Amino acid sequence: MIEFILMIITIVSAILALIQKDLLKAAILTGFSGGALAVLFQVLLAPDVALTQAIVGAAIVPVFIALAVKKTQRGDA
Amino acid sequence: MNELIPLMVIVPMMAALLLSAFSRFNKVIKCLALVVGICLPIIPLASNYGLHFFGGYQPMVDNVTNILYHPAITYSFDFMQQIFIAMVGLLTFLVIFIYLTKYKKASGSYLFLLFMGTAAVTALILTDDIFHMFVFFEILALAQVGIVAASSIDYSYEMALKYMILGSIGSPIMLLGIGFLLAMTGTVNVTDIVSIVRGGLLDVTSPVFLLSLGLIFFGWLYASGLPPFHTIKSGIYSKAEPHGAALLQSFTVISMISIVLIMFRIYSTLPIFEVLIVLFSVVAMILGVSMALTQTDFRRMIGFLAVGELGFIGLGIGLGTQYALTAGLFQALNEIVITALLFIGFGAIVHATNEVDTRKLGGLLAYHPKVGIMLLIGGLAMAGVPPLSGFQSKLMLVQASLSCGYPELSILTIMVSIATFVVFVKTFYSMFLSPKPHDLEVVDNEVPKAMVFAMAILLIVIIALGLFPDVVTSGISNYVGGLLL
Amino acid sequence: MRLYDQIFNVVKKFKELFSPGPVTNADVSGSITAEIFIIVSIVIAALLLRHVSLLLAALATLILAIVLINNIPLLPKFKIEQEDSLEKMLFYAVFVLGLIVIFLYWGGTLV
Amino acid sequence: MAETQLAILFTSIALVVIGLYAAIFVDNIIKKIIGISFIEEGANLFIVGIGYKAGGIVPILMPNMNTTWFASNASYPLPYGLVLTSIVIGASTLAVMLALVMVLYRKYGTLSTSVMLADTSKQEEYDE
Repeated sequence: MIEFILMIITIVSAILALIQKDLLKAAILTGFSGGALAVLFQVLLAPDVALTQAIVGAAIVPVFIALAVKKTQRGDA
Repeated sequence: MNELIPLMVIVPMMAALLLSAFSRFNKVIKCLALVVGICLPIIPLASNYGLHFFGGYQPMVDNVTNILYHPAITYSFDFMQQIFIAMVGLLTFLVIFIYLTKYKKASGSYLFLLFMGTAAVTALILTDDIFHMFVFFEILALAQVGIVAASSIDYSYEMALKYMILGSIGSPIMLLGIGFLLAMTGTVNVTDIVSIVRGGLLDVTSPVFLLSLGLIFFGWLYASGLPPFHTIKSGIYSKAEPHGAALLQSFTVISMISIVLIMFRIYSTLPIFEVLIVLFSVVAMILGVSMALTQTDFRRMIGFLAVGELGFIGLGIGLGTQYALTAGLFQALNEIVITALLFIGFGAIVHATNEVDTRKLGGLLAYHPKVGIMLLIGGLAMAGVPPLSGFQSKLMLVQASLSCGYPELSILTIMVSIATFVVFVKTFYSMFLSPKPHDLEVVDNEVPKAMVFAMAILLIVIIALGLFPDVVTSGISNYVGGLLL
Repeated sequence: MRLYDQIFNVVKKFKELFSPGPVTNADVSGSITAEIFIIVSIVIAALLLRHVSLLLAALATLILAIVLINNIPLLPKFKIEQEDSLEKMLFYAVFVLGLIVIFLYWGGTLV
Repeated sequence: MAETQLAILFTSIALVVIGLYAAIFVDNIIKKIIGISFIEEGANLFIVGIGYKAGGIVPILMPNMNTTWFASNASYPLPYGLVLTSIVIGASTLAVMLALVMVLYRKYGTLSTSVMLADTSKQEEYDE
């Protein structure tokens, strides 16, 4: 059951990230999507992939995007 | 077991890492780059043919089904790999030589990118493992982006970002295709996949197998710059420094043939595979050459011509007979050399005049006769004029398509050759022969000696391959015969 | 005479095709070559359909020839579609991906 | 449970389609890059889904396990090894793209793709 919830979280936060006007919120939602995917990998019996995805998808990628947003502009224009 | 086979990848990769680590010591990295550059073409020539299993995991025989399984990442080294790796090694050496003589202060990170690209294509052509291929394909894309972004030409960052964004669509799609194949066969070793497909353990008409072909094919289109990626591929050639562009096009050609040979081994039982390749090759030839005819920036023009020539390689592989495959691979070898010569030669003109528009140039033959004549011979070789190497491979392609029962393709091939000739004559006329415009100042009268030296070496290769094509074609023909079994 | 006028029109159209600056006769003749090359090569490529069906090849060749010659300044249209903007590149990449997938999924077993 | 594997397939295809949609229709370059990174995630999820075995165990061989029982119950570990590499490649590609965007923002002052990455072949001639 939990895997279906995680899949829905992944897809919904991916869609939400793309319709945000504020890019910082989009970065955070990307992290949500990556984190949900990491837990999903754990449920799918791949703990090593889950660890990597948790670090990369839920921490590094959102931080990179947030840094890029900070160096450029926050609004979607 | 031959220890030199993995060294072909490891040596440039280690050199790349060392160069970027010691980039503060200018003398050291210059010497190291030159020494490794000399080693690169020698290692494949000194090595024996054979297989190399990483980690020493020998193939295992399944006693029930009597099928051989390869648990290790396998490198297979044969005549075809030898000749292509040696050619890329030679080109890398020449490019590094030009780079080191052009700039007093060598940049460690730029040399890192050049060596990393060479290591990646060497691994691509050696590997027998479809995921290994994907990894090096990504590394190659990153190295190419770096080489483009490192140039000081206007708008190079934009072009690099465009290439990267298109690449980040193309490569996950290819990964998805590899995933489909893995889901059907349970292995990533190409030889194992081929034995499963040929052994009838797999329904080749199932939608999953067909979709895996489509998705890997799309990734291949991105790697080789056939349409719809021909605009970006010619764009990155025109935005890289000329010696970088000479290396970039060799990366493109080699990644194209190595991926298509893997696809050919897996999917050649499907007739639709050959239809797809011929279709995209024909479109590439038509669009590449017709776009080259309308360009005024000569770097962009050579870029489009290079894409158009890729269509010939695809045509040879799409026809699928032994003779046609040999012709296609021989054309690939010729194209690497000829296009490199053209990029370096036109780069010398850019260096001398700081001008890339053919309309603003003219009368350069009086200033740079050596470069002009070498460029003329290179252009004639690309168009397929008799004593040169381009003629031999194009003749083989025409004969191959005739003997396969496709005279239309022969006519098309000849027409594209003629149009290539027109492009080249037009450009050569307006750059070298037409009267010199008043406002053109020839800034630097000396063309760098290293560029002339590199062009001379490539010219020797072109003429030698044109006079004695059998040296290469008989070996490639044997290799192709092994593939078709 | 209409065809002649059309071809003359092509030459005028070509001026817009090139970036600002003088347009030499070498460029214009190159463009006319490209125009003819596109028409002839597409028609010859359409002949390849005869391996599928002879009637289809004849029809396709005729229709293509008529359509292409009637729309004669083809090159500006071709060139606008192949410019350097990322939007067009991405559109064509995704479009071709869709075409390949559809072609293989439904037509893969037919050929 | 075959439904889980089917759901994985649909999720990964949904991620790929979202990414392709973003590639064409989203104008902001950072959002476009975020969208494209979803394609990579979809491909990764699909490959992990191949190795998944419903009701199976994590493919780690503990000392007191029966190897035949392990072989018939563990999920297939080869795809997991591939996905590890692919995740790292995806992150590095994203980082390079964002770095290029930051450089280009300084030049154009906007994040709009239609301005930043438009056709440049004609502008060059004006500059010279």
